[in-house]
Amino acid sequence: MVEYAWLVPLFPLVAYLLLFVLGRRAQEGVVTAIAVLASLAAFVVSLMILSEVQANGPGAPYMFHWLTVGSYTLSMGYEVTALNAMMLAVVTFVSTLVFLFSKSYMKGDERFVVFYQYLSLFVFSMLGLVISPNLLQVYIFWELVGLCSFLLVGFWYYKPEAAAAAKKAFIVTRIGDVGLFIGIMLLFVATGTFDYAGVFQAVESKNFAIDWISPEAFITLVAILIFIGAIGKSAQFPLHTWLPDAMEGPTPVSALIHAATMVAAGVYLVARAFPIFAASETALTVIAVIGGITAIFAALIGLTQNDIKRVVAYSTVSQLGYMVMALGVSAYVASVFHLMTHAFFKALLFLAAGSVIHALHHNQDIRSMGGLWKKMPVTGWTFLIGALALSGIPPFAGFWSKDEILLGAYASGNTLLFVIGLIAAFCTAFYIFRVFFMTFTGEFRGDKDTWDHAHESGPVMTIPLVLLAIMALVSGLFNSPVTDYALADFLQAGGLHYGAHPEHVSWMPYVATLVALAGIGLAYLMYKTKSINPERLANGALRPLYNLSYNKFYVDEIYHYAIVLPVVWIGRILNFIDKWIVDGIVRLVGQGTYVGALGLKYAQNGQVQTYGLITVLGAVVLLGAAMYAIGGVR
Amino acid sequence: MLSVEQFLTLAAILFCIGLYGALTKRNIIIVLVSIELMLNAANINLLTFARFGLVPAINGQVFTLFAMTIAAAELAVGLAILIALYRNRNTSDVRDQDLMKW
Amino acid sequence: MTGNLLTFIVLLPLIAALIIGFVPRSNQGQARAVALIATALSLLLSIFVYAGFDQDLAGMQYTTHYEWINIAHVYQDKALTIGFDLGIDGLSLPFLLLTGIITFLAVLASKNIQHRVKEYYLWVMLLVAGLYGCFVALDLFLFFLFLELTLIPMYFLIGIWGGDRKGAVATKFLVYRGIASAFVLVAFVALAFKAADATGVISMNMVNIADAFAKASPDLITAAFKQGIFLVLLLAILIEEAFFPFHTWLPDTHEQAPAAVSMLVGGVLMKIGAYLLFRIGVGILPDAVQYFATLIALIGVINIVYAALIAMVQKDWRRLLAFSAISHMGVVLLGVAAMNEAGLQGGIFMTISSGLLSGLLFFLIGAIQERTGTTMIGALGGLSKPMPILSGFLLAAALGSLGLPGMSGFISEVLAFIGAFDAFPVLAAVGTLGIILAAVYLLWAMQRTTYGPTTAALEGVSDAKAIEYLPMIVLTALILLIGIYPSILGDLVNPTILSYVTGIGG
Amino acid sequence: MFSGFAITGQSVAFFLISLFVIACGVLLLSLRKVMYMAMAIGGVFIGVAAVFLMLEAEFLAFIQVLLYAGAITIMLLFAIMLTRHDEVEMPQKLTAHPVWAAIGAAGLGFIVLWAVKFSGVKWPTPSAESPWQGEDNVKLIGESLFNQYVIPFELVSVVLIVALVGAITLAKKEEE
Repeated sequence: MVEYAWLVPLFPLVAYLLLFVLGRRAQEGVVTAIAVLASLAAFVVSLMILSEVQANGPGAPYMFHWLTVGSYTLSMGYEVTALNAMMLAVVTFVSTLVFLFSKSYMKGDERFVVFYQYLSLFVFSMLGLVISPNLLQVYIFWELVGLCSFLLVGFWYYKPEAAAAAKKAFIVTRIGDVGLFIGIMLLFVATGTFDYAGVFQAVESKNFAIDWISPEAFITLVAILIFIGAIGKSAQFPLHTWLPDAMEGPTPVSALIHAATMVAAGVYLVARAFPIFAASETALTVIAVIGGITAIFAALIGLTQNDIKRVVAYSTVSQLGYMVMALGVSAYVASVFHLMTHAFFKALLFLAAGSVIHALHHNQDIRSMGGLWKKMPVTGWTFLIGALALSGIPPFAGFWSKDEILLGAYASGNTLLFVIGLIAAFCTAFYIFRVFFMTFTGEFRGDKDTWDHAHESGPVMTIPLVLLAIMALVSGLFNSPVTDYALADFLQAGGLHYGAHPEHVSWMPYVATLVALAGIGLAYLMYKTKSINPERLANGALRPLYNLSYNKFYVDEIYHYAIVLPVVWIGRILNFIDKWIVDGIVRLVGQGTYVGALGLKYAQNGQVQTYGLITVLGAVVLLGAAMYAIGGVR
Repeated sequence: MLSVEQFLTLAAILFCIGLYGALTKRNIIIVLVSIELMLNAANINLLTFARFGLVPAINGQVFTLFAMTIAAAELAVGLAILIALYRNRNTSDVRDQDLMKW
Repeated sequence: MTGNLLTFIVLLPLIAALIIGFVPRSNQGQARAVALIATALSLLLSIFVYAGFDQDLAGMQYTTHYEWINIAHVYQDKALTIGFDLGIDGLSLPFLLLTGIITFLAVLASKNIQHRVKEYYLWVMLLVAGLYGCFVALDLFLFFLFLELTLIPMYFLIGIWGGDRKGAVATKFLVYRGIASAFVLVAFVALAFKAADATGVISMNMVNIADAFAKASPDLITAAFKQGIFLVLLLAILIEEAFFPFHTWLPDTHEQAPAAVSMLVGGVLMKIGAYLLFRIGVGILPDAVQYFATLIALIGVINIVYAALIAMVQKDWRRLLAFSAISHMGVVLLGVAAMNEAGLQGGIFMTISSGLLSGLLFFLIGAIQERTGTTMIGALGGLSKPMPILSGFLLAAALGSLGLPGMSGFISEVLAFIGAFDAFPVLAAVGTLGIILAAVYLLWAMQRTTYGPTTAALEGVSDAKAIEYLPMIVLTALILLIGIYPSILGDLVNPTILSYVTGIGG
Repeated sequence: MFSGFAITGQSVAFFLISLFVIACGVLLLSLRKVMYMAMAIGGVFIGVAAVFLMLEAEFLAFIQVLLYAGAITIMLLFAIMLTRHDEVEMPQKLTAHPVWAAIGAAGLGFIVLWAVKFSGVKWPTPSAESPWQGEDNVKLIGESLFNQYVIPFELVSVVLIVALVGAITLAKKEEE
């Protein structure tokens, strides 16, 4: 089955083309059927591939010739490794459910077909990225993923915020992409290939066709450049600002972006290209630090946000920080494990939030929610499962993977990172249960009309929720003592032995669970029993801290004033220079010619004899000069 | 014995006289006449080389014939223009004919 | 028969111009029909040439030779021979096809010209003949003639059918490109006379000159001489190609010219400079290009960043696209400066890609202008609602222009930057800023134009008409084709580039 | 200037003819009355015809007399009389213009004379006997004209016709 891996991305592509041909007048049912079936087929093939890889180990890449450049050949192809196989299954599983969910969520939208076109293209791009055997192909699909997120975030194009968010998402990630672009260009120049295998070999032998930098420094440089790409895509600090804004898109899109496709790409790339990073201690440190900063930073912002999707979005940023930090401390398996479990419970949280939003007619502010448990029990239960998984309460999925990461951080000897991880875990538990309590418990705070119309979503929406909830419950067991750490063995079967399973520290699970429970407890006290008044805290001594968190540490503002405005002003100044100096000189020459002509025209006095005289004098001078120069007639 | 230089010298002097006249005289008729003088000087040169040149040939004489024909045509048209001008502007002074100034 | 194909391609528009001259002024449809038929036939013949072209050969094919001017003892007892020499190789064939496609579509897009129609098509046909001629001429003298033939029609096309500042802009265009032509002529004559030192005959045939330059000993044709000629040529190319600081004619021209003429300028006319750079610069004077590589790369990077920054603050789509084109052509310089396989191939890819994209973008902007009466970004908004198809194509074109994978701009950038990173890592890294800025200005303009709420004035405007689908689909398809399967272009140019690069090394 | 000038009958004749031509030319420039100037030009033309004879161009000498001394001079007289025939060339004030003209003309003459005499050109040694060996001058010209130069000849006739018609059209009084 591995040799048919190209089928996996092909199904969504075919769905995209079919929907494109069908056009806008297609029936919603038909459209959903095509998209969901294609995704389902891809999922089935992925599962078959997964089982085969588990049985036989990863296969060699399949390559075909794409373009000849002088004496080089650029190839395209596909490849299945353990990591790929797992990603294929996760992506297709989540996207199938999201596709199904969207049928009801997007019902009646006049661009329903277009929405499914974009979704299919999105999934195709992500799957293509996953099975790419070389970095150029990765970059191609990487950009396509970015394009699809642009299209989907800006799907409601008539909303100015959506348009701005889409643009921001594309441009901010593109800044990261350029880092990646430079990185793979340098790698190609140095190694003559884009293929992972060739690149890894060259990195191992430190044999580069580049003389302006030492091999060690070169590896560090390239690793950091590739990581910059991941920073952009996976919304790491300092390029995280696009992800929360991307909430302007329809909620199923958010689920897809956050769980399976867009943001996972960054972590996936670092994991896939890990041998490059492993060769540079400096690069790993940078990654770990960035990951740690992101984890705590986003968690702190998440504490005070009032938009239900925004909180979940910041939790994604924070969780991605965890994964990146894990890679930075060489806890390769832990990171990939968390990527997988996170995909399930984050998709669950988003879809559940979407269900809530759908029921409340696209109101997303948790301050005007409350008591929805009674109206929407299925959504409530599944959201609770997702929240518990995110907080890391055993035996939910998040507990196992987060535990691994904390263990990795602890084992690396970097206590600061470990502490940051714990604090972030506390914040995570607090904010997600803050949302839970404010949404599902207490009294409804919105208007009565909305309350009356609020109702549990139909089965098209709840079935994906339930399935995801089950995965959020059990997926953690894949890499636990229960299954004897099956995932770790599976991932390392391909010969990747980074971050070999660290020694277990007996107190670690208890500490992690306690910290999470403390967070939940605080949220319970503040938002359920109201024994601690959050308003008082916010307006009291903690006021400056609250503002800092509420305004997202003013990062957007800083960027606006420190980067956007200066660049725009440079543009304006250059435009001014271009108009008045560069072109001004041109026009000055023109005007000068005109003014000179105005003066010189008086030489044209109309007297033929004057003209003749001047001609003769000129001829005499020229002839004389010529005679003098050549010394006579020869 | 006659030499090439003698004829060339004569032609040059004649040409310069014509040139001076064409540049200074105010009556258009005299200017035209001066131009004929220059043409005649050129003709002398042509004939000189036809007779005494490195390769004596009758071509020089044919060329002179053409030159004279064209000169006659030119003079005829020139005088016709002069008449028309005189009729319109009542002057035959070159310096009054400055319609083409700026 | 096949030997004369190129002659027919060039002659057809000229014949069409002659016929249009005899069409009665009252019958405007006939003039348009004649122009359409002529460009369509020329395009068909070009495709025929492509079909019969042997992609594995590096040399000239389809050569036509007629004696034209032969003068003995022109200079130091050497004879001057100028021939009516046409021919094509892997380098010029893509340009020929680009010319065929863009000219045909531009004529098709000229439907909205309602004023002095007969004259318009007459000038367009002369221009088309000149454009075709430039890419198939093997004789430098002939090339120069065709180059001049593009100049005069453009002057009138801008000057008569342009916008409110048409007179000044037409003059600006004429003066700028006239100066460039003068430099081109100086360089050509110097090349021909120097080559004559080696061969004994002053031949204007570029193949002979390239041969002579490749084989002559360094004492006969000194490095300093080559560098001198190349500087003159570079100056001409910088003007023709609208590079900073000689670029100011391009935004004005695009702003004032009618959309179809903008298609011709951005799509083909501007690319003659790039063709000169490849054909004469890299083909005949590779040592000099190598010598000035850093300078060229620097100019390239300055153009990439400078033009992109300026494009960011433009208020008019047409000016924005003009600066965007300048920024893209900077990448060509960067690729050429690298003087390796990837860089040169990237340069050619970028030139062709930029031609196709400019053609498409100016067509779309023209269509939008026809409906809304404006191209000012601020005056538009929410166009997705009244015209989803045009907006969709505009988005596709903008994405192609900012280098989205799967479209021609991406592979061009990749190749050019591979080459550039090999030769000038730092400059290339600075040049990648252009990739970010391209996304910024294009998406900003897209966001303001097609996204957001639709203003009342734009509510009722109509979407694409049937006749407009052809240019949009053809150009988009080609852009996608090159992006997805670049070998279709790469295999064409590869033999020629290999011959150039081996020429550098050996 | 004329070193080695052998006094023969021919050279004396040439000298006298040259003197006559130049004198008439100078008179042409110095006389005031237009009528006299016309007479002076007639003298120049006849002198030139004599020079032609010395150059063994009998036919052209004949044409010179016929065309220039005869037709053209008469035409000039007609033109003078059709315009203000009492017109007198104004006595020229010594302005810059004639001075510069004189400098220009003299400069040109000097350069040409220098080129003729001192620039080191090797003029062919004139042969005493005629290159045409007594062949009929008219016949030679005729043969050349109607064989080698027949197309220019026809073109010249067209030019003459055009000039004739043009002259008549120009000079004709415009009908009201």
